[in-house]
Amino acid sequence: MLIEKNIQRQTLTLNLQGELDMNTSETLRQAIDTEIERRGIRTVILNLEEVSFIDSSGLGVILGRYKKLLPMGGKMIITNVPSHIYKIMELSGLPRIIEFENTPSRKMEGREK
Amino acid sequence: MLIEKNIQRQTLTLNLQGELDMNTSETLRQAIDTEIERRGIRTVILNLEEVSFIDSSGLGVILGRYKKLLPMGGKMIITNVPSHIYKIMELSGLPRIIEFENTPSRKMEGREK
Amino acid sequence: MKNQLELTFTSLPGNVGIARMLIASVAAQLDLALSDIEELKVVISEAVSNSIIHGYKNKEDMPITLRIEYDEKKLKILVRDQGCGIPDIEQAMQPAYSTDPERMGLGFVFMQSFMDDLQVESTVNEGTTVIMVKELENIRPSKH
Amino acid sequence: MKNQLELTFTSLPGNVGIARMLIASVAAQLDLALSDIEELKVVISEAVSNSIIHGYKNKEDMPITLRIEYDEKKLKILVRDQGCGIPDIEQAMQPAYSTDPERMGLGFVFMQSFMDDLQVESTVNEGTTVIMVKELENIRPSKH
Ligand SMILES: Nc1ncnc2c1ncn2[C@@H]1O[C@H](COP(=O)(O)OP(=O)(O)O)[C@@H](O)[C@H]1O
Ligand SMILES: Nc1ncnc2c1ncn2[C@@H]1O[C@H](COP(=O)(O)OP(=O)(O)O)[C@@H](O)[C@H]1O
Repeated sequence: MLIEKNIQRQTLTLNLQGELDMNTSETLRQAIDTEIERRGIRTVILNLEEVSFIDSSGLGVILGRYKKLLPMGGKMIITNVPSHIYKIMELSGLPRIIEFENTPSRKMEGREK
Repeated sequence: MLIEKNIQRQTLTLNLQGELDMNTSETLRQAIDTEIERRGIRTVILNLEEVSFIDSSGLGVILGRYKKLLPMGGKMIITNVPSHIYKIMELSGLPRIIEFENTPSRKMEGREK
Repeated sequence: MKNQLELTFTSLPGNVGIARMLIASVAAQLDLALSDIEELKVVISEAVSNSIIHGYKNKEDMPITLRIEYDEKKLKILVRDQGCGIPDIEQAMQPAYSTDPERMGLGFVFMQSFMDDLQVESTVNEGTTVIMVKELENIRPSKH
Repeated sequence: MKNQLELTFTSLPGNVGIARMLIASVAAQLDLALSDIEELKVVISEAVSNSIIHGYKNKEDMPITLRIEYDEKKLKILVRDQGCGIPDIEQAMQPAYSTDPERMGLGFVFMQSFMDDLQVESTVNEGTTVIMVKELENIRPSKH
Protein backbone atom coordinates (compact mmCIF):
# COMPACT_ATOMS: atom_id res chain seq x y z
CA MET A 1 0.00 0.00 0.00
CA LEU A 2 1.35 3.38 -1.07
CA ILE A 3 -0.19 6.47 0.52
CA GLU A 4 0.24 9.89 -1.07
CA LYS A 5 -0.74 12.76 1.25
CA ASN A 6 -1.98 16.19 0.28
CA ILE A 7 -3.01 18.82 2.82
CA GLN A 8 -4.82 22.07 2.05
CA ARG A 9 -6.12 24.04 5.01
CA GLN A 10 -8.16 21.58 7.08
CA THR A 11 -8.57 19.06 4.28
CA LEU A 12 -6.43 15.94 3.97
CA THR A 13 -6.51 14.14 0.62
CA LEU A 14 -5.03 10.65 0.48
CA ASN A 15 -4.35 8.86 -2.81
CA LEU A 16 -4.14 5.18 -1.97
CA GLN A 17 -2.45 2.59 -4.13
CA GLY A 18 -2.35 -1.20 -3.71
CA GLU A 19 -4.11 -3.66 -1.42
CA LEU A 20 -6.03 -2.59 1.67
CA ASP A 21 -6.10 -5.55 4.07
CA MET A 22 -5.14 -6.37 7.67
CA ASN A 23 -1.48 -6.06 6.71
CA THR A 24 -1.70 -2.55 5.28
CA SER A 25 -4.77 -0.89 6.83
CA GLU A 26 -2.90 -0.11 10.05
CA THR A 27 -0.61 2.21 8.06
CA LEU A 28 -3.69 4.00 6.72
CA ARG A 29 -5.18 4.30 10.20
CA GLN A 30 -2.01 5.91 11.53
CA ALA A 31 -1.65 8.22 8.51
CA ILE A 32 -5.14 9.63 9.07
CA ASP A 33 -5.16 9.72 12.87
CA THR A 34 -1.83 11.56 13.00
CA GLU A 35 -3.13 14.34 10.75
CA ILE A 36 -6.42 14.64 12.64
CA GLU A 37 -4.58 14.97 15.94
CA ARG A 38 -1.56 17.06 14.92
CA ARG A 39 -2.94 19.34 12.25
CA GLY A 40 -6.58 19.60 13.19
CA ILE A 41 -7.72 18.07 9.91
CA ARG A 42 -11.52 18.03 9.65
CA THR A 43 -12.17 16.80 6.11
CA VAL A 44 -10.59 13.59 4.85
CA ILE A 45 -10.83 12.72 1.15
CA LEU A 46 -9.87 9.14 0.28
CA ASN A 47 -9.10 8.59 -3.39
CA LEU A 48 -9.34 4.84 -4.01
CA GLU A 49 -8.72 4.97 -7.76
CA GLU A 50 -5.54 2.87 -7.52
CA VAL A 51 -6.74 0.45 -4.85
CA SER A 52 -6.69 -3.11 -6.20
CA PHE A 53 -8.14 -4.98 -3.23
CA ILE A 54 -10.19 -4.34 -0.10
CA ASP A 55 -11.60 -6.62 2.60
CA SER A 56 -13.38 -6.09 5.93
CA SER A 57 -10.14 -5.04 7.64
CA GLY A 58 -9.73 -2.19 5.15
CA LEU A 59 -13.39 -1.24 5.39
CA GLY A 60 -13.17 -1.27 9.18
CA VAL A 61 -10.32 1.23 9.23
CA ILE A 62 -12.21 3.56 6.88
CA LEU A 63 -15.38 3.37 8.98
CA GLY A 64 -13.31 3.86 12.13
CA ARG A 65 -11.80 7.12 10.80
CA TYR A 66 -15.28 8.33 9.80
CA LYS A 67 -16.57 7.65 13.31
CA LYS A 68 -13.65 9.56 14.78
CA LEU A 69 -14.25 12.62 12.58
CA LEU A 70 -18.01 12.80 13.13
CA PRO A 71 -18.12 14.02 16.79
CA MET A 72 -15.47 16.64 15.85
CA GLY A 73 -17.78 18.07 13.23
CA GLY A 74 -15.54 16.62 10.53
CA LYS A 75 -16.39 14.62 7.43
CA MET A 76 -15.06 12.01 5.04
CA ILE A 77 -15.47 11.70 1.29
CA ILE A 78 -14.52 8.60 -0.70
CA THR A 79 -13.77 9.15 -4.39
CA ASN A 80 -13.02 7.24 -7.60
CA VAL A 81 -13.79 3.76 -6.32
CA PRO A 82 -13.12 1.06 -8.97
CA SER A 83 -16.27 -0.93 -9.59
CA HIS A 84 -15.03 -4.26 -8.20
CA ILE A 85 -13.98 -2.50 -4.98
CA TYR A 86 -17.32 -0.68 -4.85
CA LYS A 87 -19.20 -3.99 -4.93
CA ILE A 88 -17.45 -5.10 -1.73
CA MET A 89 -18.11 -1.71 -0.12
CA GLU A 90 -21.77 -1.92 -1.05
CA LEU A 91 -22.16 -5.28 0.71
CA SER A 92 -20.71 -3.69 3.85
CA GLY A 93 -23.27 -0.88 3.82
CA LEU A 94 -20.54 1.79 3.83
CA PRO A 95 -22.05 3.84 0.94
CA ARG A 96 -25.19 4.37 3.05
CA ILE A 97 -23.08 5.97 5.79
CA ILE A 98 -20.15 7.74 4.13
CA GLU A 99 -20.30 10.18 1.21
CA PHE A 100 -19.08 8.79 -2.14
CA GLU A 101 -18.06 10.88 -5.14
CA ASN A 102 -17.16 9.94 -8.71
CA THR A 103 -17.75 6.28 -8.24
CA PRO A 104 -19.42 3.83 -10.58
CA SER A 105 -21.84 3.65 -7.66
CA ARG A 106 -24.10 6.57 -8.59
CA LYS A 107 -24.54 5.31 -12.10
CA MET A 108 -25.16 1.76 -10.95
CA GLU A 109 -27.68 2.83 -8.33
CA GLY A 110 -29.46 4.92 -10.90
CA ARG A 111 -29.68 2.03 -13.31
CA GLU A 112 -31.04 -0.32 -10.71
CA LYS A 113 -33.94 1.94 -9.72
CA MET B 1 -0.36 -20.01 -24.08
CA LEU B 2 -2.12 -18.46 -27.05
CA ILE B 3 -0.78 -19.29 -30.52
CA GLU B 4 -1.68 -17.17 -33.52
CA LYS B 5 -0.82 -18.80 -36.84
CA ASN B 6 -0.01 -17.12 -40.11
CA ILE B 7 0.94 -19.02 -43.27
CA GLN B 8 2.35 -17.46 -46.44
CA ARG B 9 3.68 -19.89 -49.05
CA GLN B 10 6.12 -22.15 -47.22
CA THR B 11 6.56 -19.82 -44.24
CA LEU B 12 4.75 -20.30 -40.95
CA THR B 13 4.72 -17.35 -38.55
CA LEU B 14 3.60 -18.00 -35.00
CA ASN B 15 2.82 -15.19 -32.57
CA LEU B 16 3.07 -16.69 -29.10
CA GLN B 17 1.48 -15.23 -26.01
CA GLY B 18 1.81 -16.33 -22.40
CA GLU B 19 3.98 -18.84 -20.58
CA LEU B 20 6.04 -21.48 -22.36
CA ASP B 21 6.62 -24.34 -19.94
CA MET B 22 6.05 -28.13 -19.76
CA ASN B 23 2.31 -27.51 -19.55
CA THR B 24 2.07 -25.44 -22.73
CA SER B 25 5.05 -26.36 -24.90
CA GLU B 26 3.39 -29.55 -26.11
CA THR B 27 0.72 -27.41 -27.82
CA LEU B 28 3.48 -25.46 -29.58
CA ARG B 29 5.22 -28.67 -30.66
CA GLN B 30 2.03 -29.98 -32.22
CA ALA B 31 1.19 -26.65 -33.86
CA ILE B 32 4.54 -26.57 -35.65
CA ASP B 33 4.86 -30.28 -36.46
CA THR B 34 1.40 -30.42 -38.01
CA GLU B 35 2.20 -27.57 -40.40
CA ILE B 36 5.59 -29.03 -41.33
CA GLU B 37 4.02 -32.38 -42.14
CA ARG B 38 0.72 -31.31 -43.72
CA ARG B 39 1.62 -28.16 -45.55
CA GLY B 40 5.27 -28.65 -46.29
CA ILE B 41 6.30 -25.62 -44.27
CA ARG B 42 10.06 -24.97 -44.50
CA THR B 43 10.51 -21.66 -42.66
CA VAL B 44 9.17 -21.18 -39.16
CA ILE B 45 9.19 -17.70 -37.63
CA LEU B 46 8.53 -17.59 -33.88
CA ASN B 47 7.52 -14.19 -32.59
CA LEU B 48 8.09 -14.24 -28.82
CA GLU B 49 7.15 -10.61 -28.18
CA GLU B 50 4.22 -11.55 -25.91
CA VAL B 51 5.89 -14.48 -24.15
CA SER B 52 6.08 -13.80 -20.42
CA PHE B 53 7.97 -16.90 -19.28
CA ILE B 54 10.19 -19.64 -20.67
CA ASP B 55 12.05 -22.55 -19.07
CA SER B 56 14.03 -25.52 -20.37
CA SER B 57 10.86 -27.36 -21.47
CA GLY B 58 9.95 -24.44 -23.73
CA LEU B 59 13.51 -24.12 -25.02
CA GLY B 60 13.61 -27.86 -25.70
CA VAL B 61 10.53 -27.73 -27.90
CA ILE B 62 11.97 -24.82 -29.89
CA LEU B 63 15.31 -26.58 -30.37
CA GLY B 64 13.50 -29.80 -31.29
CA ARG B 65 11.55 -28.05 -34.08
CA TYR B 66 14.78 -26.50 -35.37
CA LYS B 67 16.42 -29.93 -35.48
CA LYS B 68 13.46 -31.30 -37.37
CA LEU B 69 13.55 -28.54 -40.00
CA LEU B 70 17.30 -28.67 -40.59
CA PRO B 71 17.60 -31.99 -42.50
CA MET B 72 14.62 -30.90 -44.64
CA GLY B 73 16.55 -27.81 -45.72
CA GLY B 74 14.24 -25.66 -43.62
CA LYS B 75 15.03 -22.91 -41.16
CA MET B 76 13.79 -21.20 -38.04
CA ILE B 77 13.91 -17.54 -37.05
CA ILE B 78 13.11 -16.25 -33.57
CA THR B 79 12.00 -12.64 -33.35
CA ASN B 80 11.19 -9.92 -30.81
CA VAL B 81 12.41 -11.70 -27.71
CA PRO B 82 11.79 -9.67 -24.51
CA SER B 83 15.08 -9.11 -22.70
CA HIS B 84 14.28 -11.21 -19.60
CA ILE B 85 13.36 -14.14 -21.86
CA TYR B 86 16.49 -13.60 -23.93
CA LYS B 87 18.67 -13.94 -20.83
CA ILE B 88 17.31 -17.44 -20.23
CA MET B 89 17.78 -18.33 -23.90
CA GLU B 90 21.36 -17.10 -23.82
CA LEU B 91 22.23 -19.39 -20.92
CA SER B 92 20.89 -22.31 -22.95
CA GLY B 93 23.12 -21.51 -25.90
CA LEU B 94 20.17 -21.31 -28.29
CA PRO B 95 21.20 -17.96 -29.87
CA ARG B 96 24.43 -19.61 -31.03
CA ILE B 97 22.40 -22.21 -32.96
CA ILE B 98 19.19 -20.55 -34.11
CA GLU B 99 18.86 -17.24 -35.96
CA PHE B 100 17.49 -14.36 -33.87
CA GLU B 101 16.01 -11.15 -35.26
CA ASN B 102 14.91 -7.91 -33.59
CA THR B 103 15.94 -8.97 -30.15
CA PRO B 104 17.67 -6.99 -27.45
CA SER B 105 20.31 -9.65 -28.09
CA ARG B 106 22.14 -7.99 -30.98
CA LYS B 107 22.43 -4.72 -29.13
CA MET B 108 23.54 -6.40 -25.93
CA GLU B 109 26.15 -8.51 -27.69
CA GLY B 110 27.45 -5.42 -29.41
CA ARG B 111 27.79 -3.58 -26.14
CA GLU B 112 29.62 -6.38 -24.45
CA LYS B 113 32.34 -6.58 -27.09
CA MET C 1 -11.22 -34.11 -6.38
CA LYS C 2 -9.15 -33.58 -9.49
CA ASN C 3 -6.67 -31.13 -8.08
CA GLN C 4 -5.55 -30.49 -4.52
CA LEU C 5 -3.22 -27.85 -3.15
CA GLU C 6 -2.43 -27.40 0.49
CA LEU C 7 -0.44 -24.42 1.73
CA THR C 8 0.74 -24.27 5.33
CA PHE C 9 2.25 -20.96 6.36
CA THR C 10 3.34 -18.88 9.32
CA SER C 11 0.77 -16.47 10.80
CA LEU C 12 2.53 -13.34 9.52
CA PRO C 13 0.22 -10.56 8.25
CA GLY C 14 2.14 -10.41 4.94
CA ASN C 15 1.15 -14.00 4.20
CA VAL C 16 -2.50 -12.99 3.81
CA GLY C 17 -1.56 -11.49 0.44
CA ILE C 18 0.29 -14.66 -0.57
CA ALA C 19 -2.75 -16.78 0.30
CA ARG C 20 -4.83 -14.48 -1.94
CA MET C 21 -2.35 -14.90 -4.79
CA LEU C 22 -2.68 -18.67 -4.47
CA ILE C 23 -6.46 -18.66 -4.78
CA ALA C 24 -6.21 -16.15 -7.63
CA SER C 25 -3.88 -18.38 -9.64
CA VAL C 26 -6.04 -21.44 -9.02
CA ALA C 27 -9.12 -19.47 -10.06
CA ALA C 28 -7.35 -18.26 -13.21
CA GLN C 29 -6.68 -21.90 -14.13
CA LEU C 30 -10.36 -22.60 -13.61
CA ASP C 31 -11.18 -19.84 -16.10
CA LEU C 32 -13.35 -18.04 -13.58
CA ALA C 33 -14.61 -14.53 -14.32
CA LEU C 34 -12.65 -11.63 -12.83
CA SER C 35 -15.49 -10.80 -10.46
CA ASP C 36 -15.49 -14.36 -9.10
CA ILE C 37 -11.73 -14.22 -8.63
CA GLU C 38 -12.11 -10.95 -6.70
CA GLU C 39 -14.72 -12.52 -4.44
CA LEU C 40 -12.56 -15.58 -3.77
CA LYS C 41 -9.69 -13.29 -2.81
CA VAL C 42 -11.94 -11.55 -0.28
CA VAL C 43 -13.09 -14.91 1.12
CA ILE C 44 -9.51 -16.14 1.65
CA SER C 45 -8.50 -12.78 3.08
CA GLU C 46 -11.31 -12.87 5.66
CA ALA C 47 -10.70 -16.46 6.76
CA VAL C 48 -6.92 -16.12 7.03
CA SER C 49 -7.16 -12.70 8.74
CA ASN C 50 -9.53 -14.22 11.31
CA SER C 51 -7.02 -16.97 12.10
CA ILE C 52 -4.25 -14.42 12.59
CA ILE C 53 -6.22 -11.72 14.43
CA HIS C 54 -8.71 -13.75 16.47
CA GLY C 55 -7.32 -17.30 16.50
CA TYR C 56 -3.72 -16.34 17.25
CA LYS C 57 -4.22 -12.80 18.67
CA ASN C 58 -1.60 -11.61 16.17
CA LYS C 59 1.08 -14.01 17.38
CA GLU C 60 3.32 -14.30 14.33
CA ASP C 61 4.86 -17.77 14.47
CA MET C 62 1.83 -20.06 14.40
CA PRO C 63 0.75 -22.35 11.53
CA ILE C 64 -2.22 -21.73 9.25
CA THR C 65 -3.35 -24.24 6.64
CA LEU C 66 -5.16 -23.32 3.43
CA ARG C 67 -6.40 -26.29 1.42
CA ILE C 68 -7.87 -25.81 -2.05
CA GLU C 69 -9.52 -28.69 -3.92
CA TYR C 70 -11.51 -28.67 -7.11
CA ASP C 71 -12.95 -30.66 -9.96
CA GLU C 72 -15.27 -29.60 -12.79
CA LYS C 73 -18.21 -29.25 -10.41
CA LYS C 74 -16.97 -27.48 -7.35
CA LEU C 75 -14.23 -25.65 -5.55
CA LYS C 76 -13.65 -26.45 -1.90
CA ILE C 77 -11.61 -24.20 0.38
CA LEU C 78 -10.51 -25.04 3.91
CA VAL C 79 -8.76 -22.67 6.31
CA ARG C 80 -7.51 -24.08 9.60
CA ASP C 81 -5.74 -22.65 12.64
CA GLN C 82 -4.75 -24.10 16.00
CA GLY C 83 -5.70 -20.97 17.85
CA CYS C 84 -8.05 -20.02 20.68
CA GLY C 85 -11.22 -21.34 19.04
CA ILE C 86 -14.74 -19.88 19.04
CA PRO C 87 -16.90 -20.52 22.12
CA ASP C 88 -20.23 -19.71 20.42
CA ILE C 89 -20.07 -20.26 16.64
CA GLU C 90 -23.68 -19.22 15.99
CA GLN C 91 -23.14 -15.89 17.70
CA ALA C 92 -19.78 -15.35 15.95
CA MET C 93 -21.44 -15.79 12.56
CA GLN C 94 -24.10 -13.12 13.19
CA PRO C 95 -23.67 -10.17 10.83
CA ALA C 96 -21.91 -7.25 12.54
CA TYR C 97 -20.91 -9.38 15.52
CA SER C 98 -17.28 -8.96 16.51
CA THR C 99 -15.35 -9.49 19.73
CA ASP C 100 -13.11 -6.60 18.60
CA PRO C 101 -14.79 -3.15 18.82
CA GLU C 102 -12.52 -1.84 16.04
CA ARG C 103 -13.72 -4.48 13.57
CA MET C 104 -16.92 -4.67 11.54
CA GLY C 105 -18.02 -8.27 12.07
CA LEU C 106 -18.31 -8.76 8.32
CA GLY C 107 -15.81 -11.59 7.77
CA PHE C 108 -18.36 -14.39 7.96
CA VAL C 109 -20.88 -12.25 6.05
CA PHE C 110 -18.50 -12.00 3.09
CA MET C 111 -17.62 -15.71 3.25
CA GLN C 112 -21.32 -16.58 3.26
CA SER C 113 -22.23 -14.15 0.47
CA PHE C 114 -19.52 -15.27 -1.92
CA MET C 115 -19.58 -19.02 -1.34
CA ASP C 116 -22.39 -21.54 -1.74
CA ASP C 117 -21.69 -23.32 1.52
CA LEU C 118 -19.88 -22.37 4.72
CA GLN C 119 -19.16 -24.69 7.65
CA VAL C 120 -17.30 -23.64 10.77
CA GLU C 121 -15.85 -26.18 13.19
CA SER C 122 -14.18 -24.92 16.32
CA THR C 123 -13.01 -26.14 19.70
CA VAL C 124 -11.96 -23.68 22.40
CA ASN C 125 -8.17 -23.77 22.92
CA GLU C 126 -7.74 -26.19 20.01
CA GLY C 127 -8.53 -24.17 16.94
CA THR C 128 -10.92 -23.33 14.15
CA THR C 129 -11.57 -24.81 10.72
CA VAL C 130 -13.62 -23.02 8.09
CA ILE C 131 -14.79 -25.12 5.13
CA MET C 132 -16.33 -23.41 2.13
CA VAL C 133 -17.69 -24.64 -1.18
CA LYS C 134 -18.33 -22.81 -4.43
CA GLU C 135 -20.37 -24.58 -7.10
CA LEU C 136 -18.67 -24.12 -10.48
CA GLU C 137 -21.16 -25.60 -12.90
CA ASN C 138 -23.24 -22.48 -13.36
CA ILE C 139 -20.55 -19.82 -13.24
CA ARG C 140 -17.91 -21.22 -15.60
CA PRO C 141 -18.09 -20.51 -19.31
CA SER C 142 -18.51 -24.00 -20.79
CA LYS C 143 -15.72 -24.77 -23.23
CA HIS C 144 -16.72 -28.14 -24.59
CA MET D 1 13.68 -18.79 9.56
CA LYS D 2 11.32 -15.86 9.81
CA ASN D 3 8.74 -17.04 7.33
CA GLN D 4 7.87 -20.52 6.13
CA LEU D 5 5.41 -21.62 3.48
CA GLU D 6 4.90 -25.20 2.41
CA LEU D 7 2.73 -26.05 -0.57
CA THR D 8 1.83 -29.66 -1.31
CA PHE D 9 0.07 -30.22 -4.61
CA THR D 10 -0.96 -32.84 -7.14
CA SER D 11 1.47 -33.60 -9.99
CA LEU D 12 -0.70 -31.96 -12.65
CA PRO D 13 1.20 -29.98 -15.32
CA GLY D 14 -0.99 -26.93 -14.67
CA ASN D 15 0.29 -26.74 -11.10
CA VAL D 16 3.78 -25.79 -12.31
CA GLY D 17 2.41 -22.32 -13.06
CA ILE D 18 0.81 -22.10 -9.61
CA ALA D 19 4.13 -23.03 -7.98
CA ARG D 20 5.76 -20.23 -9.97
CA MET D 21 3.11 -17.75 -8.80
CA LEU D 22 3.84 -18.72 -5.21
CA ILE D 23 7.57 -18.03 -5.47
CA ALA D 24 6.83 -14.82 -7.36
CA SER D 25 4.57 -13.50 -4.60
CA VAL D 26 7.07 -14.45 -1.91
CA ALA D 27 9.84 -12.76 -3.90
CA ALA D 28 7.70 -9.64 -4.33
CA GLN D 29 7.33 -9.45 -0.53
CA LEU D 30 11.10 -9.73 -0.26
CA ASP D 31 11.43 -6.70 -2.56
CA LEU D 32 13.62 -8.62 -4.98
CA ALA D 33 14.44 -7.13 -8.37
CA LEU D 34 12.33 -8.27 -11.32
CA SER D 35 15.26 -10.15 -12.84
CA ASP D 36 15.73 -12.12 -9.61
CA ILE D 37 12.01 -12.94 -9.52
CA GLU D 38 12.23 -14.20 -13.12
CA GLU D 39 15.16 -16.43 -12.22
CA LEU D 40 13.39 -17.85 -9.19
CA LYS D 41 10.39 -18.67 -11.36
CA VAL D 42 12.65 -20.60 -13.74
CA VAL D 43 14.25 -22.46 -10.82
CA ILE D 44 10.88 -23.57 -9.42
CA SER D 45 9.65 -24.45 -12.89
CA GLU D 46 12.65 -26.72 -13.53
CA ALA D 47 12.51 -28.50 -10.18
CA VAL D 48 8.74 -29.08 -10.24
CA SER D 49 8.77 -30.11 -13.93
CA ASN D 50 11.49 -32.66 -13.13
CA SER D 51 9.35 -34.18 -10.38
CA ILE D 52 6.38 -34.49 -12.74
CA ILE D 53 8.22 -35.60 -15.90
CA HIS D 54 11.07 -37.70 -14.50
CA GLY D 55 10.04 -38.52 -10.94
CA TYR D 56 6.44 -39.45 -11.71
CA LYS D 57 6.68 -40.13 -15.50
CA ASN D 58 3.77 -37.74 -15.95
CA LYS D 59 1.47 -39.63 -13.60
CA GLU D 60 -0.99 -36.92 -12.56
CA ASP D 61 -2.15 -37.83 -9.06
CA MET D 62 1.06 -37.86 -7.07
CA PRO D 63 2.14 -35.38 -4.36
CA ILE D 64 4.84 -32.74 -4.79
CA THR D 65 6.00 -30.53 -1.94
CA LEU D 66 7.44 -27.05 -2.37
CA ARG D 67 8.79 -25.49 0.81
CA ILE D 68 9.91 -21.86 0.88
CA GLU D 69 11.67 -20.39 3.92
CA TYR D 70 13.37 -17.06 4.34
CA ASP D 71 14.76 -14.50 6.69
CA GLU D 72 16.73 -11.31 5.99
CA LYS D 73 19.80 -13.26 4.98
CA LYS D 74 18.65 -16.07 2.76
CA LEU D 75 15.90 -17.78 0.86
CA LYS D 76 15.72 -21.56 1.00
CA ILE D 77 13.66 -23.57 -1.47
CA LEU D 78 12.95 -27.28 -1.22
CA VAL D 79 11.17 -29.38 -3.85
CA ARG D 80 10.35 -32.98 -2.99
CA ASP D 81 8.71 -35.87 -4.83
CA GLN D 82 8.13 -39.52 -3.96
CA GLY D 83 8.94 -40.68 -7.47
CA CYS D 84 11.41 -43.04 -9.12
CA GLY D 85 14.53 -41.35 -7.77
CA ILE D 86 17.88 -40.73 -9.49
CA PRO D 87 20.35 -43.64 -9.66
CA ASP D 88 23.42 -41.48 -10.39
CA ILE D 89 23.02 -37.92 -9.12
CA GLU D 90 26.43 -36.72 -10.31
CA GLN D 91 25.70 -37.85 -13.86
CA ALA D 92 22.17 -36.36 -13.76
CA MET D 93 23.58 -32.98 -12.82
CA GLN D 94 25.99 -32.82 -15.77
CA PRO D 95 25.08 -30.03 -18.18
CA ALA D 96 23.19 -31.35 -21.22
CA TYR D 97 22.66 -34.76 -19.62
CA SER D 98 19.10 -36.01 -19.91
CA THR D 99 17.49 -39.44 -19.86
CA ASP D 100 14.89 -38.05 -22.28
CA PRO D 101 16.23 -37.44 -25.83
CA GLU D 102 13.60 -34.71 -26.37
CA ARG D 103 14.85 -32.67 -23.44
CA MET D 104 17.88 -30.41 -23.12
CA GLY D 105 19.36 -31.45 -19.81
CA LEU D 106 19.38 -27.83 -18.62
CA GLY D 107 17.16 -28.08 -15.55
CA PHE D 108 19.98 -28.52 -13.05
CA VAL D 109 22.11 -26.01 -15.01
CA PHE D 110 19.47 -23.31 -14.48
CA MET D 111 19.00 -24.24 -10.81
CA GLN D 112 22.75 -24.04 -10.28
CA SER D 113 23.17 -20.77 -12.20
CA PHE D 114 20.40 -18.91 -10.43
CA MET D 115 20.88 -20.16 -6.88
CA ASP D 116 23.90 -19.94 -4.58
CA ASP D 117 23.65 -23.52 -3.39
CA LEU D 118 22.03 -26.67 -4.78
CA GLN D 119 21.79 -30.02 -2.99
CA VAL D 120 20.10 -33.07 -4.47
CA GLU D 121 19.12 -36.03 -2.32
CA SER D 122 17.60 -39.04 -4.01
CA THR D 123 16.84 -42.68 -3.36
CA VAL D 124 15.77 -44.97 -6.20
CA ASN D 125 12.08 -45.88 -5.88
CA GLU D 126 11.64 -43.52 -2.94
CA GLY D 127 11.99 -40.08 -4.40
CA THR D 128 14.03 -36.96 -4.88
CA THR D 129 14.54 -33.80 -2.82
CA VAL D 130 16.17 -30.70 -4.25
CA ILE D 131 17.29 -28.07 -1.73
CA MET D 132 18.39 -24.67 -2.97
CA VAL D 133 19.60 -21.51 -1.25
CA LYS D 134 19.78 -17.94 -2.47
CA GLU D 135 21.74 -15.45 -0.40
CA LEU D 136 19.74 -12.24 -0.07
CA GLU D 137 22.15 -9.88 1.64
CA ASN D 138 23.86 -8.65 -1.49
CA ILE D 139 20.95 -8.56 -3.90
CA ARG D 140 18.30 -6.74 -1.88
CA PRO D 141 18.14 -2.98 -1.92
CA SER D 142 18.83 -2.09 1.71
CA LYS D 143 15.97 -0.09 3.17
CA HIS D 144 17.21 0.80 6.60
N1 LIG E 1 -10.32 -18.29 13.41
C1 LIG E 1 -10.95 -17.74 14.48
N2 LIG E 1 -10.51 -18.01 15.73
C2 LIG E 1 -11.12 -17.46 16.81
N3 LIG E 1 -12.20 -16.65 16.74
C3 LIG E 1 -12.70 -16.36 15.51
C4 LIG E 1 -12.10 -16.90 14.33
N4 LIG E 1 -12.81 -16.45 13.26
C5 LIG E 1 -13.80 -15.69 13.76
N5 LIG E 1 -13.75 -15.63 15.11
C6 LIG E 1 -14.69 -14.90 16.02
O1 LIG E 1 -15.85 -14.59 15.27
C7 LIG E 1 -16.10 -13.18 15.30
C8 LIG E 1 -16.75 -12.73 14.00
O2 LIG E 1 -15.86 -12.90 12.90
P1 LIG E 1 -16.02 -12.04 11.59
O3 LIG E 1 -17.43 -12.17 11.10
O4 LIG E 1 -14.96 -12.44 10.65
O5 LIG E 1 -15.83 -10.52 12.05
P2 LIG E 1 -14.55 -9.71 12.56
O6 LIG E 1 -13.31 -10.37 12.06
O7 LIG E 1 -14.74 -8.37 11.99
O8 LIG E 1 -14.61 -9.72 14.06
C9 LIG E 1 -14.76 -12.56 15.58
O9 LIG E 1 -14.87 -11.29 16.16
C10 LIG E 1 -14.12 -13.59 16.51
O10 LIG E 1 -14.56 -13.40 17.84
N1 LIG F 1 12.86 -35.37 -9.61
C1 LIG F 1 13.52 -36.25 -10.40
N2 LIG F 1 13.20 -37.57 -10.37
C2 LIG F 1 13.85 -38.46 -11.14
N3 LIG F 1 14.84 -38.13 -12.01
C3 LIG F 1 15.20 -36.83 -12.10
C4 LIG F 1 14.57 -35.84 -11.31
N4 LIG F 1 15.13 -34.65 -11.60
C5 LIG F 1 16.07 -34.89 -12.53
N5 LIG F 1 16.13 -36.21 -12.83
C6 LIG F 1 17.07 -36.85 -13.78
O1 LIG F 1 18.13 -35.96 -14.05
C7 LIG F 1 18.21 -35.70 -15.45
C8 LIG F 1 18.71 -34.29 -15.71
O2 LIG F 1 17.75 -33.36 -15.26
P1 LIG F 1 17.71 -31.88 -15.87
O3 LIG F 1 19.09 -31.28 -15.75
O4 LIG F 1 16.63 -31.13 -15.19
O5 LIG F 1 17.42 -32.07 -17.39
P2 LIG F 1 16.10 -32.56 -18.19
O6 LIG F 1 14.90 -32.30 -17.32
O7 LIG F 1 16.10 -31.74 -19.41
O8 LIG F 1 16.29 -34.01 -18.47
C9 LIG F 1 16.85 -36.00 -15.99
O9 LIG F 1 16.90 -36.34 -17.37
C10 LIG F 1 16.41 -37.17 -15.13
O10 LIG F 1 16.94 -38.39 -15.59
